[in-house]
Amino acid sequence: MNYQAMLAAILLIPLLGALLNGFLLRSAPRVVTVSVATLAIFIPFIFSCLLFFGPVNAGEVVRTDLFNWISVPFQGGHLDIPFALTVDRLSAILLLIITGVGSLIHLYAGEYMSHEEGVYRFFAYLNLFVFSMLSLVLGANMVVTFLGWEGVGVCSYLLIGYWYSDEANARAGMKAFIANRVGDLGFLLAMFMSVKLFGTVDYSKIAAALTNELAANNAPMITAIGLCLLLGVTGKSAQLPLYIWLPDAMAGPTPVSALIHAATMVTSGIYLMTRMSFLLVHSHTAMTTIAVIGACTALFAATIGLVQNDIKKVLAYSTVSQLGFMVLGCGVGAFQFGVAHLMTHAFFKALLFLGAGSVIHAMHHEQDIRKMGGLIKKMPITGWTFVIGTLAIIGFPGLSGFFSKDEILYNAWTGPFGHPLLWALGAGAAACTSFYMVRLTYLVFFGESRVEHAHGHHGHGHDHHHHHEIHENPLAMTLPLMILALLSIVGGYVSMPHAIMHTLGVHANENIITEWLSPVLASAKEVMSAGHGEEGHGSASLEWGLMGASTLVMLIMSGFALSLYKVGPKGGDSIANAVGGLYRLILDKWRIDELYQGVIIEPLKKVGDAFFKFGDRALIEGIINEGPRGIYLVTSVLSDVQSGLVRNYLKVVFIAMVALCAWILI
Amino acid sequence: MNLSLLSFIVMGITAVLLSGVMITRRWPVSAAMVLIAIMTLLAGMFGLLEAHFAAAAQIIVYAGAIMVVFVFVIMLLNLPPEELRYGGVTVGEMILIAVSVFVAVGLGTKVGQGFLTTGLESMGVAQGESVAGGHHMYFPASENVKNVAASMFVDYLWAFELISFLIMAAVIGAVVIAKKRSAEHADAA
Amino acid sequence: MVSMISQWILSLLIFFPLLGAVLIGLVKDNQTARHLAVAVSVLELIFSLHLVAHFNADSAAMQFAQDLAWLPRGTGIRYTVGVDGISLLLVMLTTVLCPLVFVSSYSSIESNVKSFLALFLILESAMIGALVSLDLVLFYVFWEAMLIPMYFIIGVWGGKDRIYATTKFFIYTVIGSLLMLVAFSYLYYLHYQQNGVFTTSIIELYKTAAGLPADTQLWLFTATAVAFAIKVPLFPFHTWLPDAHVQAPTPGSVILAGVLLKMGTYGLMRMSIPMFPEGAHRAAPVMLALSVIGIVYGALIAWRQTDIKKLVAYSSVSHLGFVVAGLFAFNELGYTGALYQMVNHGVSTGALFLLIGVVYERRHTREMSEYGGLAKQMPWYAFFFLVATMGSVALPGTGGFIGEWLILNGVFQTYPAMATVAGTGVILGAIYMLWLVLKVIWGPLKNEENKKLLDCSPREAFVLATLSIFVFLTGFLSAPLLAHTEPTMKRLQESVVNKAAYKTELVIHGRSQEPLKVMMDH
Amino acid sequence: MLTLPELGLYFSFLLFLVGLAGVMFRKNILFMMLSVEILLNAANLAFVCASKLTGTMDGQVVMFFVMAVAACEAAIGLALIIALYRTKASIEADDLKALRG
Repeated sequence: MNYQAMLAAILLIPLLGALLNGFLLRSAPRVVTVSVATLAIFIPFIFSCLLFFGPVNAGEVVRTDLFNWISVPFQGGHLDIPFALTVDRLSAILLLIITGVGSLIHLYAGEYMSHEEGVYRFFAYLNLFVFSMLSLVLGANMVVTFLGWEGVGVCSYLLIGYWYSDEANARAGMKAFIANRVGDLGFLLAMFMSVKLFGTVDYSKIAAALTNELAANNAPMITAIGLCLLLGVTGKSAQLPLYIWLPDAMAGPTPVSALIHAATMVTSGIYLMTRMSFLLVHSHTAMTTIAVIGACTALFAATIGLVQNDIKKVLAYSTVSQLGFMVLGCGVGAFQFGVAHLMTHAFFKALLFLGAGSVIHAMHHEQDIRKMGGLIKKMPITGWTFVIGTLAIIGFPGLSGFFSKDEILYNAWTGPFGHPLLWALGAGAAACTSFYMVRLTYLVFFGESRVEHAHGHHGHGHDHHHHHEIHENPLAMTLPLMILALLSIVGGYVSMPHAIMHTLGVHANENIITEWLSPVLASAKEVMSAGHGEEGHGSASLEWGLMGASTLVMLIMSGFALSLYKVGPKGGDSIANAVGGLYRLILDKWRIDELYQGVIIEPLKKVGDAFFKFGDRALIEGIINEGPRGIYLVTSVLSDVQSGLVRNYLKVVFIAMVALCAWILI
Repeated sequence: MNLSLLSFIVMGITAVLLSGVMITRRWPVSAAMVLIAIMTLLAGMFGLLEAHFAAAAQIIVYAGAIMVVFVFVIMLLNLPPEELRYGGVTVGEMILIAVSVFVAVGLGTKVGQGFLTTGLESMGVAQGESVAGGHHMYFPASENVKNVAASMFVDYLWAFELISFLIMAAVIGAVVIAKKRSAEHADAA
Repeated sequence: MVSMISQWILSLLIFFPLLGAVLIGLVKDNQTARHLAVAVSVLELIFSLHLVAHFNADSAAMQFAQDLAWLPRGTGIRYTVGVDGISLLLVMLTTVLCPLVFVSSYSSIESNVKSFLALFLILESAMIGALVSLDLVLFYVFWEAMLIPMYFIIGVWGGKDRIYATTKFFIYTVIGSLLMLVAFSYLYYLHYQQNGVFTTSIIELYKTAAGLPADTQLWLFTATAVAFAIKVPLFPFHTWLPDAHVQAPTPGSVILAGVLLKMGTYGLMRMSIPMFPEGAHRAAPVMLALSVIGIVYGALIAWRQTDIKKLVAYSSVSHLGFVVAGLFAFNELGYTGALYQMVNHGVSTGALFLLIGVVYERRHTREMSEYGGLAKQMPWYAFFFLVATMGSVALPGTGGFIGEWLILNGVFQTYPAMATVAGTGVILGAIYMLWLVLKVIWGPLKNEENKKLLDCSPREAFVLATLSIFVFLTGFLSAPLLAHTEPTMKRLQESVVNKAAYKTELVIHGRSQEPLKVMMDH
Repeated sequence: MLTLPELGLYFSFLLFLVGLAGVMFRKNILFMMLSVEILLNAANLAFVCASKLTGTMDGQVVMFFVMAVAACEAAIGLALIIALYRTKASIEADDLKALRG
């Protein structure tokens, strides 16, 4: 089997799985559905590994054109958009994450959804999602990427609204789709601009066409493309101002949150920016905007995460915040560390979500952390893997988050588009992260158990056969947790900071991820180094200093959280009371949703109503109806002439005839 | 003034006068008889105009077929004789009549001055030329039927076929309209 | 043999449904009549496949042409028909939709079944006639002939306010047609003045019209464009559409949205733009502005509707705004996108109206609030609804995406700001369509009456599945489909850009030639 | 010099006037129809004269068509008269006012 066919198979097998589950296996037993779905992701995972360690590792770019998709004459030539797939070192990383983490989550979901009926729908959507995500990262041109881009949006819509009988879930799905659509418009406009500027949407062709001269002559256009791409990224990767959909998206089943809203779909923005890095770096404005948006999102979302009480909401805001880190990384020019963080985040956030799902599953869909506590005794595997995930995300030295996050923070200060202020925002976000993650973990797994009490009130007698005994979940759910925990520990070593490398005596110029992505980022590097004479104004001492600072901040904030919440969920109340108004504002998520509702949605609805009432009904219909009324007045006079007697009609004919003859005579 | 012109004028005047007679009859049957006479006269005029086919058709179809149907219906209905006027002639009607007589006389004078011929020439239509453009040929009178056929079955073939449909529809329609409704009768009974 | 068929195929396509209508008149039993109508329309579809099979995709000429004498020679009015890249797809759309509509009418039409079927077949015949005729008078005859069956379909089988709706529909369209007739007559006269002969051949008049002074062109363009804009309907001529759609029976709505509205955009593409390129250039900013306003305006109003059918009707206003915008982008991307979007809109909106019909037959209401949570009770219905919705919101992978992408891309190349505003229509489109889905498909199944609804019958499922397949087929097979239109689009672009006459010729069973001047001289 | 067709046209005008008077002033539908026949004959005469004037056959062909239409008109009209007489027992034109605006 050659690599081209393998590439096509990677994309098509999940689609096949979706079709099988969606149409043919609707009434198949649950185990068949789950196996088909999991295999449909696992087989591509094997192929991805083969590709990864085969041609991609050797530095080749595998490309296959499946069929000619769009072909239109354009400006004397032809605009050809084949349905082409390509895998290079960047997409290979994402391939592994999507199929690898995807397989684990499918396995997990099979168990998680065991109490549901008609799970074929769930797994069909899930496979379809993987298909879309794969076409997003494998697309050789922007349109194929866009197919995946919107495809993941629609799958996410369907999966968030999976339990559609509750209208709130369906609404959350709709919100996600529409926020994504706003971003998609940015992507669309970026495509149109690249057609205008380069006459193509193929990444490699754009890269070839984009010379420094062209970029210099069309600077506004390049900036516009960059900003439009950023709009797309804010939609899909839940950045300010479009992040609002992601917390609501937690309405979906938890494996969905793990796969879509942590590991894969939301990171596609980072993928896209890295893919287009060669273009973005030509615009200082665009890069700075990206960095600022990323840093602000990271801090902003982290503040909301501080006070949330829903286990999934905390993780959701944490995701938004972490995505902010990645965008910040890209914005300052450290695309490779954005990708590295993407990868480590995929591991530990998937782990955290799956752990949360495990808790929720065991607690029969209870999500309030105030009603948990002390669970580690009952669910040791879930508990300890969750702790590993927490340590990874807060950047505990040695775990994956430490390396990737610190590289981003370091570059935020020293990178080609970096600035100490950006570092400060990022460090603030990291501090908040430490606080809320430790709070979350402590309240859920340690301290007094608040479980029985809460459920005692709920049991109204009819619940008696339900055993509320909380116990560890089966292997199908814990195995993915363990694998992901392992990855969360070791995953970060690909982006080991220079300073540590030197200390450890590793003899390499660059860390693994920089080395690996260097072909993809070569042209961007070139532009950035040309723009900034001295390559990186950082030094080993600064690196050590920043690393030390963030570790210190992490330790302080974690300790602070532990000391506060030692006494249970009410531990934070004293501070909350002290800043009452601010606390409520943050608890209400800064009331951004209400702001959008009041400033955009409601006025638009009013405009729609006004158009209908005054535009259509009053104005246009008015003119249309009143005009004929005038005619009616005239005709009502004339209609008296219509006596209904044939004789009288004939008189008119006669008069006309005589008049005609008279006219001829004269 | 040659014989054909003389007879044409006589026939024309007779026809006009007879038509005046026709519209003033009280008995429908006599009116129909007068109309047959008018049609015969017209056929003669067609003949003088060298439209032999038209003349023949006028006699056969009009005077023969159509008028027979009229007479049948008149006899079927067996109407009583009718009062001629339904009321006084209004002032407007009198003015109309006066003006029309005036116009008719004026037109007659103009025709006498060769008005029509010059009018046609000024419109660019000369002898032997179709208004619609195309032919430039002379039609000998002796081949009138052939010429009519050539025109009718080549240029006007579609129209001819459509007309045949129209007649068929009319026949069926007439039957349907005039048929006694059996259902009505059943109800009545 | 093949060339013989090719010569007569268009006439066959035009008159075969008429024959079917006559046959329906002879049948006694309603059920037999329904079967017969389906058979006729399926045969028609099979005949039309000949067009696809033998269409020369490398040529922009009018293929399968036929040029016969009709009215007397001197008038210049002839029976000229032909198909090129523009009309081919639309003819296929018509022949594909009609059988589906007939199948769906088994349950939606209960009274006067035979008259309905006969009228519908006449309508099909007129639609195909209008799409293939290459003579102004012939076109006008078919154009008006489309109106009459639709008038009765809405007026007889429609809802409560059907008479109002159908009268409005009729008056709007007729006013437009009269303007068009005036413009055509003037053009006819101008041609006579310049060349000394009368002709109504569209191909000949392309040459005359393109040479007219700019002012004259602008006037003539405006007159014809208003006629077509009413049919489209372009803002602000759209108010007849919601009424007509709401009152029309399901098959009527389907064909109204699916094909009849496309006649307007087809007319712009066939007549207004290539005939008066200079005028079109002058009017382009206005037309674009109107279409962009229509996109946003229609979308916002659609969002606020509570009547499902009205919502979809206003969505048509929005979607057809895209089509018109694409036409006036004046590049191949725009034309191709517009043409493709006509087809896609026909498929996806047709499917939506069928879907509305399915629940309307069961519940006899179109109020959104009466529904909700249907996915629980009718899973297949929900599936088809989602597919149609996705087609309508132009999700990549559906044909709508290709169309809208090409249109917006085309408009962007010439008018970036307009394209950006039009692009918000994509967002608004998602809002109102998902709102509809949220209110009808998702949510709790609260209404007691909905708890005993039956899922799609096999017959309904067949129709909807066919359309769903088309939604995706057009999304992926666009290259081979668009290849048929490519030479025509290029030719159109040449004519518009150079403001020169649109050049095309008739291909009569295999050989290319000028329109026959003299055929039956003895 | 007067030619036959010109004179014929004049006669046709006069015939038409008289026929029109018949239709206008008679209230019996039967008489009206007979007068309409005169009108049609006047038109026929005009057509034949025009054919002679222009030297083409078009006029005569059209005259033939008019004749065919007249036949149709007579058939349908007389059928209507019979149906009317059956329902209203009258063929007075003034009894038929449904067209009144």
